[in-house]
Amino acid sequence: MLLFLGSFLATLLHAVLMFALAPLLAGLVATLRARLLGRRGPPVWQPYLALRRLLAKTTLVPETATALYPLWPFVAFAPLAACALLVPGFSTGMITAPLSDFITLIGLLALARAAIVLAGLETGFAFGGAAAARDVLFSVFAEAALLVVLLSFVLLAQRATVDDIATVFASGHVGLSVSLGFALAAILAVALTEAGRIPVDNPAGHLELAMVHEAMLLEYSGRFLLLFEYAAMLRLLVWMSLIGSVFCPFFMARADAPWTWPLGLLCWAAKLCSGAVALAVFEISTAKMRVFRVPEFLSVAMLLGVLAGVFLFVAARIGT
Amino acid sequence: MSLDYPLAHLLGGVMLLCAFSLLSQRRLAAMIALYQIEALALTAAAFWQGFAQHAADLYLTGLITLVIKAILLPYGLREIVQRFNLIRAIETALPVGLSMIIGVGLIGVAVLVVLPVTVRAVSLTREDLAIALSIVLLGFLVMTTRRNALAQVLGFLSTENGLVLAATGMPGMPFVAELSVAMLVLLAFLVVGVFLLRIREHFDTLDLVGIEDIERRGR
Amino acid sequence: MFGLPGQGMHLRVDALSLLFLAILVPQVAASAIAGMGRSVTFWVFIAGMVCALLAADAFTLIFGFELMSAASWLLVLRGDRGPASLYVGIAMFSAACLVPALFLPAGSLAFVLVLLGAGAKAGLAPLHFWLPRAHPAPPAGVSAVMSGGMVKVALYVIIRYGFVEYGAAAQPWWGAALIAAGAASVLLGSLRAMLEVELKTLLAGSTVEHVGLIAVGLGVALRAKAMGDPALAALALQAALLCAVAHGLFKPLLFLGAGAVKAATGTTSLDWLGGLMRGMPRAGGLMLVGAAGMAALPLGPGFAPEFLLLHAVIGAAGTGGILARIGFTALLAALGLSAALALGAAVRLVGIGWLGRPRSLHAAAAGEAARPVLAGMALLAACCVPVALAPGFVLALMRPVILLLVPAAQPAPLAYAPLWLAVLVFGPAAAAFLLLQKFARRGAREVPVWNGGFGRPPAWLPFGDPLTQPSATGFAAPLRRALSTDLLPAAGDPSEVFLYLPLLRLHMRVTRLAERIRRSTIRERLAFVFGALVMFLLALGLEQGG
Amino acid sequence: MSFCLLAVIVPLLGAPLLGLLGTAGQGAWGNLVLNGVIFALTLLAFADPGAGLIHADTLGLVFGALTGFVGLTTAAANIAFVRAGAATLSLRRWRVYHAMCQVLLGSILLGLYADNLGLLWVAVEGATIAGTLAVSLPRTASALEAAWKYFILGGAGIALALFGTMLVYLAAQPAAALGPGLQAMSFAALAANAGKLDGALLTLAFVFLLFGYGTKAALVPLHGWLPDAYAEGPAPVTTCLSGLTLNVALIAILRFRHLMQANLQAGGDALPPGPFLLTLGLASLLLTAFSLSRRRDARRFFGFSSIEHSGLAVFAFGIGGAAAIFGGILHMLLHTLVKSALFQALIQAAALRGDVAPGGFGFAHLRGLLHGNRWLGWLLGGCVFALTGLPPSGLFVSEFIIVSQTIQRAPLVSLPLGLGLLLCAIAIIRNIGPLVFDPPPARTVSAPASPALALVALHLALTFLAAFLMPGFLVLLLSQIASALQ
Repeated sequence: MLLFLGSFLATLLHAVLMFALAPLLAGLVATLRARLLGRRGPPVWQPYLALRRLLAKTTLVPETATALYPLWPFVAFAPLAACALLVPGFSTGMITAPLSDFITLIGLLALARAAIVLAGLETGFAFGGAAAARDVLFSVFAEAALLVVLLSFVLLAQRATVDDIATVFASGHVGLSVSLGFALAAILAVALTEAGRIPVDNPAGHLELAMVHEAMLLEYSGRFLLLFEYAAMLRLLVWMSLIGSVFCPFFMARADAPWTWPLGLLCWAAKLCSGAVALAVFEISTAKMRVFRVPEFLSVAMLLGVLAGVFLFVAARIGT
Repeated sequence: MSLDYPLAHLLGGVMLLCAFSLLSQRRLAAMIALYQIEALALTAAAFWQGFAQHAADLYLTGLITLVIKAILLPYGLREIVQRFNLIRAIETALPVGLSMIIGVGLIGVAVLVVLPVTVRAVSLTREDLAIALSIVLLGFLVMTTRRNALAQVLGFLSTENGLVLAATGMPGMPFVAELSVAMLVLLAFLVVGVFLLRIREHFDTLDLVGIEDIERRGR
Repeated sequence: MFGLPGQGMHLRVDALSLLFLAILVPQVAASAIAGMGRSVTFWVFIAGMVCALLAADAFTLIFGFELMSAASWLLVLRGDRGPASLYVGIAMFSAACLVPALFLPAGSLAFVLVLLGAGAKAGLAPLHFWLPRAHPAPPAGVSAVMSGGMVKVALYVIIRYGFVEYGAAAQPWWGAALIAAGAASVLLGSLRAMLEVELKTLLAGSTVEHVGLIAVGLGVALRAKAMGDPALAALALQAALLCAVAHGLFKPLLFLGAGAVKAATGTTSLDWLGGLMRGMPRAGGLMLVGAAGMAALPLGPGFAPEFLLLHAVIGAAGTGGILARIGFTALLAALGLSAALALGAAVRLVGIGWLGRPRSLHAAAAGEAARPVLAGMALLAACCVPVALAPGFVLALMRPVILLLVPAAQPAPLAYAPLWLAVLVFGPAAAAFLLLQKFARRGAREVPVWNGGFGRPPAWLPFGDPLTQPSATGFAAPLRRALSTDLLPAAGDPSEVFLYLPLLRLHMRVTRLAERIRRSTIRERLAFVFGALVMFLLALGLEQGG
Repeated sequence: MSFCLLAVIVPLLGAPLLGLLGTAGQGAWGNLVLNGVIFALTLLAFADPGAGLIHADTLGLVFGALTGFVGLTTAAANIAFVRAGAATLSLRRWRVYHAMCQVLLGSILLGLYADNLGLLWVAVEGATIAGTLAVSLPRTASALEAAWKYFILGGAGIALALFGTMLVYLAAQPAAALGPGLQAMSFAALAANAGKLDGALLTLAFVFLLFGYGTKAALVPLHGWLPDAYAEGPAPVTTCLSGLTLNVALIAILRFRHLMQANLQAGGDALPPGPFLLTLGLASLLLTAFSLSRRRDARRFFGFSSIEHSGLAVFAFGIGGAAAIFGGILHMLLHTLVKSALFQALIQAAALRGDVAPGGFGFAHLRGLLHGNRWLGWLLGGCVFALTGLPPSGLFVSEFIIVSQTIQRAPLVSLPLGLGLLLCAIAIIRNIGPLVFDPPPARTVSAPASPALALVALHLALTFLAAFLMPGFLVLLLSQIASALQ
């Protein structure tokens, strides 16, 4: 009974932190980008101000919207919130651990993406349709690469849930291997595509023709736009936590051992900050790709994933 | 009975010669004359077989062959030739030389097929059968190498003579077969007569070219 | 008695045929309610399928199989005469392959023939080119049961002969062949589903994709069983059978919806639809359930089978040599690609067809679907709920079938618990709704669409200038440019270009030859007879002389 | 006076009667009455098959009854044909036409019931001559050409058959029991002591007989005469009745095959007959598979389909074994029923469209029959569908038996067989769409159904019952025949 109480508290803490820190992380990345470019940049808590502004704004509903117009923001936000609860942040072994199967995560991300695309098509206006088509194009290659990367993880850890993968990788007997390097490169490419960061889509850009993620939300305003913005921030945090917990799962706390939580929280914060810095540096060093170069970029990621699987086979033969 | 075998063989040989030379003829009148000789030889063979096998019905067959095939049919055919004034030569589908070579080949096939088959049978019937089969095949060859309707009918009648020769060669062949052979000739003549009059009505020539281009248009 | 003179026909029911009958029941009921109940040919079609499923001997199976094809041919013919003869040609080709297979001794040749015959009927690549042409032709109720049921009967034959009849003589390469065909179908089917503009052709393409998924599941199971790994075989079989059940529910639902759209607007081309949700809200809602199944989204009916299949393929990637590893990795990439394509197709179907602004007057004036059609669709949607939210329960029902096919298997419990996931999804959603209700500014103001600054549309285009709207072809254009230039040659499906058209040209050449023989003159025909006679005599002479 | 003899004599006596008196209509009714009597006689023949020259075995009796029945239904369809096409022929020609119907029927029954080889040959020859005269009745050039082709090819075939018959007689000479005379020409006697015949001569005879009766059974390459004979001349006699002559020739081939097989099994040095029959059967199947697709005339199209089905029957006999022969015989029975029903329906359709002359049977004329007359449309569609061999049609059962036997006894040959059947079925089924469901040509009138359609429906029902619900006694009868002729 005590064990259950411990992990329940850990999950509660994890949830609160996830929902609270999402805008902070987005703000941190934006500020770091500005500073690296020599500008003062907005304060780190700017996203919170933006969300509060949207709370107060009135919601405008276009005439040609159908009855499902108010539904899509919630269908976009809910799966990402579920992912936030499933992906281990500072500790493993939470009560949501058995549910956190990698394929369920991929499904939830796909559901969120579908909702945003449908929101783009909701009012039937030009930019929404074009952006939706591009988003589907990128998702086709991204999902293929993601599944191949997942194969490497499952073959290494012999487990399917993210939680178990993290604990097995943490136990150290896996060691550094070439295939994990390929897998990291591949999953980073996919993460950048999914989160809509620089090489694929410019989060800060305002040119409708170039937008992918932003253009689908042009018809939304007020509280619905708030939900979409918040969902985007949550997605960035989910991806960072996922990559962090899989690729450096060391010193992660155990849900049922409260004394390990402070160290876990510290590590998690360090991982997020280093992730933000890395993302900011990467974003200012590369330009946004042309739309039809992104499929090649993701095909390279997929091939890296395949190579990872093949090298695992070779390593397994030589190693054991 | 030593005379029995060589005489039947001789008459068979005469018929084979007529059938073979039918291949080379270009003029209808000559083909009809050859057919008449063949029919006469057949009559003689039938009478001779009747005498050799002491079978009365072979005499009747010989009589029928004489009356119908040796006399009536050539007369009818010459009548047709006169009506359609077919004096000029009829062109053949195959060059004559080639059809002669094929004719020899056919005789070879007939011999190849018949000889091992009847090794146990009486040698008379074996020789007779080989000749009869050769005449049938040669008659067929005439039918396939002539464009003129009348020439085809002559080929058919020559084949038919080969059959009667084979029938007379079979000892004890029941009378039923004889009647049927006769009926075939009778009706063949009737039908051919009706046809040639009608062809005359439609194509005003005996040549099958008219009929062949109908086929080529195809339906 | 009825059947072969002297032997009659024998029927029997076992777990496998009971499962496939269960798959048939809801979709037949739905399409009967939706208006197909009155047609006699429809019931003959159903009788053929049931007879094929319950067949105990070869004659009954082929009788049912061909009766099903004959009845559906008549329905396709009444719908649209174009693809009817292609359809019946493939149906007869599949029977022509099955009949020899059932009389040959159990072995590789027999299984290849079964694979060829049943694969042609099920729409497995490379023999799938007829399916997107023939299935849209008949009325919606019939194409629903054709895509949902008839395809399953063909797969039933593969399962019956792959696992039960030839079970002992099974070899691993049988599974590999089935996986290869399945993977090709998945890729080509999902690509066709994404690129087609006609609604029913799009759904037929998605049928080819789901047949591919089931075939991959069966292939992995067959290979695992042949290599002596019953656990993986059970997992793959669960994936395949659950996918068959789920597809048998949401595909007929989508087809009935397409039929309702055709009845309401007179067209099924997505470029002429749009904004149907306004005119047909209830049918639209039910289509959403179907589209969720087609896109395999979590909490939808399609996700559990996809979940199991991916786990089975990942499990299979661990077994076998380097070739198997590369093959299965590529297969995983293909499955991921086609899952995203299916998602794109579903989103395109719902987004372009049902949301947005109408692109034609018919679409604008579309009235709600007829009540029986809605009743049929509602029945299927209701059946989708247990598969979506309680797949564990459905798999427990299927346990006897799995044990029949893989005797030594202990099916593992399902790792995907949709009910708990629903809690995790709806919890935060409800919380967000309440928070917004409390803190955000309530109410909403109706304003004209901003539409990137375009002015208000002119009076004669009340629902906006179609040029400023996304269209179905436009939505698929980036993918067509990125993917299909090499996969899908311009002339259409690759199997059509490299398999069907060359055979058609060969048939034309031989027909011309036969025509020349038919046009020969009397003399030439006599020459044929004479030549044949001389050849036979020569053969005889050499035979006896030698 | 056995009923078999009576059944043969009645039509041969009726022929001159119809040939000399009565108008076209009276001739048609006379035909109907005569055929009714003949049908009754063929049924009674089961009780007393008779002895001597005309003594039918069970196979002959079964097909005799079938011939009687089809003759009756054709005579019924003939009435509509005569009424619709009264103007096409002169009075004298109508009388010749009705006489030829009776002569054809008489020769067919003689061919089925004759136990003597010579009589069988005379019957087939009579059928050929009657057919030739019937085809040549209409005064068109193409009818004349078809008749000329029919005569030359038929005559050549007949000559070969006669030569074969003589060789069989010769082969029976050394057999101690038979000796010269009628005894050596009777099927029953020959079959009884087949072992003692001279095998090599019998094989040579079989080649000639196969070519002779193969011409009459329209096997490729001997089929030249059939498509044009079917397409020209008055419809009922040149299609329905000449369809029955195919059965006579096929049964003759089956009987001679049995002689060869019995001689082979009894240790004689006859060659196995299988390869000969398989070659001709497959040739027929494959050539028609590719000749069916470009036909514009319905009667010529279904003529080719008859070539295909007789090829399939010969193929089944070539496979050998009781089951395959059972399948072959069942296939002949069912095909005769379906094909005659189909032609009768076509005659009704042409009568509906007003032009029963040979030109009136083009597919373009007969388009969209469903709008002309619902019953006729559905029944004609049903008949054409029954030809394809898809399940609701009875031919599915016989083709299933043949294919399954082929796979078990000669697997390699099943590949071309499957291909041939598949292509033929596709070519046939492609015509149902335009024939029944297309919009009709302009200015066509729709007319109520004529009673003869009920007979067409009766044919289809019989086909279904005979195939799927075959009564016990018929199964016993056919399997006895099959095992006897193994």
